[in-house]
Amino acid sequence: MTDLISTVVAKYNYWIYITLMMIGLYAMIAKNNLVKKIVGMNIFQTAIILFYVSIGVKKGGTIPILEHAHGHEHHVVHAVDYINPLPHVLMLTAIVVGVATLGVALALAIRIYNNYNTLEEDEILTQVREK
Amino acid sequence: MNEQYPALLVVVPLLSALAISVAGWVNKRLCFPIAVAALGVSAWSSVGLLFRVLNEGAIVYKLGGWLPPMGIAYYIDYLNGLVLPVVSIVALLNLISSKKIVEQQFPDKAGPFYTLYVLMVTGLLGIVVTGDAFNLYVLLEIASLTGYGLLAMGEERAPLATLNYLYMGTIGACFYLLGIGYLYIVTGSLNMVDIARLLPPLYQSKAVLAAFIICMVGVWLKMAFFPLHAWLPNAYTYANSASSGLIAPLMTKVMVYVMIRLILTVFTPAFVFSTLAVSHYIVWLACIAIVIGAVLALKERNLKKMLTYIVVAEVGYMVGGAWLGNRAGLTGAVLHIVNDALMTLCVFLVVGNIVYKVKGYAFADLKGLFSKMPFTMGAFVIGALSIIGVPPTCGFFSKWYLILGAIQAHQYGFMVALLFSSLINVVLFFRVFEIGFYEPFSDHEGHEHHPAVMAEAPLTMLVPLYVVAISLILVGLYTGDIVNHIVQFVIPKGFM
Amino acid sequence: METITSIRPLLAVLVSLLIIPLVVVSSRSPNVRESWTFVAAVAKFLIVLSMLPVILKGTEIVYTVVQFMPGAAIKFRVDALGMLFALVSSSLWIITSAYSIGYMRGLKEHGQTRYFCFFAICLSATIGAAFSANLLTLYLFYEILSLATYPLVTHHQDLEARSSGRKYLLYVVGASIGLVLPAMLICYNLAGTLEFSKNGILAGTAASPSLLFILLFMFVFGFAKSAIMPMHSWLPAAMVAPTPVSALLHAVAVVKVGVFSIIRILTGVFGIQLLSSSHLGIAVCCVAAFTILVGSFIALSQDGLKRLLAFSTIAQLSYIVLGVALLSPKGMTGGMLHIAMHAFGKITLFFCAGAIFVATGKKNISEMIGIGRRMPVTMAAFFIASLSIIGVPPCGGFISKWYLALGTLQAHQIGFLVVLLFSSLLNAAYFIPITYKAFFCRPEDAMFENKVQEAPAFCVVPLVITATISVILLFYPQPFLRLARMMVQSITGA
Amino acid sequence: MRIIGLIIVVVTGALLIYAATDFPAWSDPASPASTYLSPYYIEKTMEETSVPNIVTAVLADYRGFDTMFETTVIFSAGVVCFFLLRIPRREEPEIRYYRHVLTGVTIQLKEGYKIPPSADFERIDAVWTPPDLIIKTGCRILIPFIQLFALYVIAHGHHSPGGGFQGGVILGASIILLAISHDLRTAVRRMSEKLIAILCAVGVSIYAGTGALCLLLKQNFLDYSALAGVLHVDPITARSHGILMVEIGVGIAVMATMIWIYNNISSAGRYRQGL
Repeated sequence: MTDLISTVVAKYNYWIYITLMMIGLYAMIAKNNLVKKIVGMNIFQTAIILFYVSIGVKKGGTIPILEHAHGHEHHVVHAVDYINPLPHVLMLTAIVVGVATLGVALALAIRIYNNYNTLEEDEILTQVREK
Repeated sequence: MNEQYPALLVVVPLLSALAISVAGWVNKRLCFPIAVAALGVSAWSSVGLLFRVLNEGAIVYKLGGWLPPMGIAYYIDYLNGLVLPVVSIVALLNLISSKKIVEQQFPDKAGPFYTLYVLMVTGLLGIVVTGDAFNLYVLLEIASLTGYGLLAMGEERAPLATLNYLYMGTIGACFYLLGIGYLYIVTGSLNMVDIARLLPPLYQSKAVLAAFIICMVGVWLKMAFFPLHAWLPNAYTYANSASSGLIAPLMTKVMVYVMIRLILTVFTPAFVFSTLAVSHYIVWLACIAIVIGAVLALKERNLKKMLTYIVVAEVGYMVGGAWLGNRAGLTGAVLHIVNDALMTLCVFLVVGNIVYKVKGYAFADLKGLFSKMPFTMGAFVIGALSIIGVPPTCGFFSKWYLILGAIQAHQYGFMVALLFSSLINVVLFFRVFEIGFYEPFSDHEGHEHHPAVMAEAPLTMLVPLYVVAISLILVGLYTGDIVNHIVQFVIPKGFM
Repeated sequence: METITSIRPLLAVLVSLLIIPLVVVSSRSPNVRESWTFVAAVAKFLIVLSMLPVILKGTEIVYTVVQFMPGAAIKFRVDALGMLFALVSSSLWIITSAYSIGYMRGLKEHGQTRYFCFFAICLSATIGAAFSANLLTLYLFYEILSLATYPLVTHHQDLEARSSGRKYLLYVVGASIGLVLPAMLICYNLAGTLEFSKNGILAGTAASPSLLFILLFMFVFGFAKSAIMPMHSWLPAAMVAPTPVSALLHAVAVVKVGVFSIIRILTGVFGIQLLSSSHLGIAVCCVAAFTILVGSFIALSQDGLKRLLAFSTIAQLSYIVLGVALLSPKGMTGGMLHIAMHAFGKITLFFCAGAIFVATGKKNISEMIGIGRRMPVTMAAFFIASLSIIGVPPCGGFISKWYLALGTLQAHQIGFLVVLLFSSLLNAAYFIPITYKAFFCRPEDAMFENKVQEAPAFCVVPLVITATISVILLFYPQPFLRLARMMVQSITGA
Repeated sequence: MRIIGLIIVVVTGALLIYAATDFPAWSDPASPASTYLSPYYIEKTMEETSVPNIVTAVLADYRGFDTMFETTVIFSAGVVCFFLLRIPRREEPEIRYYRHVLTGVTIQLKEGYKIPPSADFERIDAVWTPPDLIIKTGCRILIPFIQLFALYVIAHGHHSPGGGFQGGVILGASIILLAISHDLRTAVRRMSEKLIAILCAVGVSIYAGTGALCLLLKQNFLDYSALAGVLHVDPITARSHGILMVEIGVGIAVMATMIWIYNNISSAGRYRQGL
């Protein structure tokens, strides 16, 4: 039991990201409003960003910017002192992708609204069927 | 310059896309020539790369000069050496054909259209050429985002269909990203070859298993593999024909390439076929995909949508072939990437020509087309025969390998599904031919048809179409060489 | 067996494809267009003929176009059987071309350019199938032939043509994709090659008898062009085509490609050793015998002349299959010889039917009472040709029937001899009354009362020529008999 | 749909939770991710690129190729929004409204009539929005400082958190703030649509062009050490300078694209007064 609890606690970052991701996924599948789906999509993407960033954390590490880098005396850099920079780099990309996708999705939503005067999926489908 | 081909392949279209975007604001007439030149250079370098691979074996290109696991590397072997020319040439041909369509449908937006078009090709080429799992994700997003933009420009229903595609596509790409994250967390690397080197001790890890499943589901979503195909037909149907002519042949095929790449290079066949041993179920799923695709296509009364369902069925061919897990099946799948890209391009170019002239693609619009547009329809017949799988067109030979693989793997269900789909394809295409050939029925005894006025598509649309149609036959005739000199080396040694 | 490599088989195939652009370009001036067809037909015949002496010497001509994978290539091999078939079809194409001109112009048909183009493709495919060295090449040309015939069958572009076209596709293309393709792949998987060989490629493989049985019938029914029951009903439907198409394709080229394919399967893929040891030959014989009898009975009840001829063809094709499946040397010789004998006879009959249609517009036998007074030449030719089909002297058909009958005796299958003889009686029963009524009954239709008025010369001359050849073949059955004997010799090794 | 969604969510979630049990615990310094590649970056960055901010170095140099496409992603999003939304204005509407800035009087003009070009009149669209002086003035004071800060963030990305993306977004936000506090027309008057569109392309071109320059200097694409000869510095410093160049490119591209996307979406492609 203690084992279980300690496992659960030790990996809480994963549980949070999974929860967030599933909230987003559910919204994308089950919501009727197109913009709500877009919001769900963003939560979904953000959950993955959270996951990646949490990989980078290292106990006892600080942000990956070297101290006293340009000083005259030569400092030895220890890898354990700094957190993992790579996930941050990757997530910068993922954030940008998320923003770009959001922009495109909103542009599409505007086009749809112009066509049907609504963003509720069922109402749009009725209109499509009527034509 | 020779050793810089891998960079040129992607960088030239990228820079040209930027130039086109500026040219769109300065002088619209420059956009098209720049685009053609850019894709021409890409096609040239991709063919050059293929020959280099044939002569020297796999090529590694270090971007930024950094060694692979630290930096990003391009990794070109026989597999992507074969796919790259297909992607660039298909894109180039469709580009030439799209000139008139753009002039007809959105002359004001030629600049952004060609920008997006060339960017999308950049993305697709990048996906194929890259050796870094994360870089693949970024390029995948470029190809997808530009793809959404291109597809949404079409009929009234296009934006809605595209938004659905965007939801599914984003989930797919995110799943892929998550899968790569899982691999990263257990191996610490992002380079494909490096991951494959680090993986063997971890084959039993749940994380690797989950990474594989998530990556596969993501890729399947993107390639519209049954039952994740629902977004594809509408998105491709309602788009303008210049865009669907690019995306229908290439997007799904490139994703199949990614799947094969993941199986062969990243996760390695040892893990996928021996440790997992689920290939039977996937092949059955592929059978269902083929049958469902064929049946749904049969239901359609609309040429373009019918073709999109055929695309869904063809995805089943390739996934099934790859998962047969033997030499013949994988050969068939790789060969079918090439062949299906060409076949799909052929029929979608035909649809483009028809839409350009007739302004519709419902069956009712096709009446009398054989006399109205004999050249277009002639090419359509060749494309259709290839999809049906009639020798000597190339479709026959990939089907040959797929069925042979199915027999050798004792997957007779897959064989039956392939034959069933071929027969349904006969029905599908001859139904279209019949409408074009017989209707409208003449009222008297059949003789003395009214000589219909020929209204053929312009030459810039016919020439690419015929290049594709003839290449369907040539690729078919040279299947032996392609298999012996290229595809054979794609498959790892020791593979039955 | 000596072999030489030569490009001539490929040329023989391509020559008719090469003239297609010329035909299309000259579509405005019909005379030029038709002369291209003649050029191609004669050239093709001469190329085929130039190979004859080589073949008669016992040499084979081989040419590989492309190799796809080990044992599967587009490859030509000209042997005695292929030569026999190619000789028949290429020579008859010349005659049919002439007849086509008379028929198509006589009826002022539309789309003549298309017609001549696809006719040329069909002939290419036929010759290609005749010279195929392996199953893959045979399948390739078989499929091309199926598809190229489609626009010819549906030439009239009306509702009837459409429904016939559907039936045609369903049977011919459906069976070849659904049955032949998988059977071929299974063969390839078993034997690792598709090259026809003297002993059969399946001999010595680990195939179980039941698998062999299934494979054999997948092939026999899959090559639906041979019209073996129950895969026959496309043939009567295909009679909506213009008559020259029915004549050359549905009496000679297309249907015989089907039968030819079955012969190749029996002799080259399975091999007579395997067939006789596993008693599969008898099974095929039974199916063929059934087709012969039922086909002849149905023909008895037909009123449409072309439909009658179609059912007669169905029955006659099974003679060939029966002869080869008997596996006795005499029977096989008879079967192969029947390809040629039946071709000359049946094409004459179709030519006559077409000539009658052009001259009078009649399609049904009941309307042709007394027609002999108006068209004596045509009906005389019809009589000679029907004698050839029945198999009585003075016509070539007699020789092949004679060999077939001897073959049944040689194989100790008296039952099939009875079938053959009974079917000949039936043939007589449906052919003789037509001629009798044409010449000896009072015409009911006033138009026959007038004096002699034949169809155009382009129609009549060809049918006279073919009828004459039918007669000559009795007295001089070379080189067909010699080719058939050579083939049988090389298969049986005797 | 809800039930299907629930099933999918439960299945996927279960798979993810199942897999997570095999993961290293949170912030475990011994996890493969922390021990395989990252030590290399942390220890070598300074000597190989002379950039103390490791994230910047990895972003713009080790994985600079990713970042170039990242910039391209945002560029393509801008182009897509423009492509889908922009409605080319062919004809002027029949009735146009102008407001006399000093008095607040609205003038209605029928087709064919024109007013002399003057700063006293501003074009408005049908709805009359009262100018909110406090917000307008507040923003006008703020915007220069925001922009200054943005330039700092871009330029100082080598040494502190920041860089082209962050700075570019802040720069873009300043213009968007102008558009929100005034209206879209004001913002577009400052930065015309054409300028923005060209800046987008120019920004990405700076990045890709730097890479291509390395190519022309006989090195691999994006190998900034090739610039050493041109810049007259040692190859390591050249990498640092190369990073700065691409960061500037990124900054321009991100700024312009943010504004472009905002302009198109907020006005639904009509480029009128916006939100």
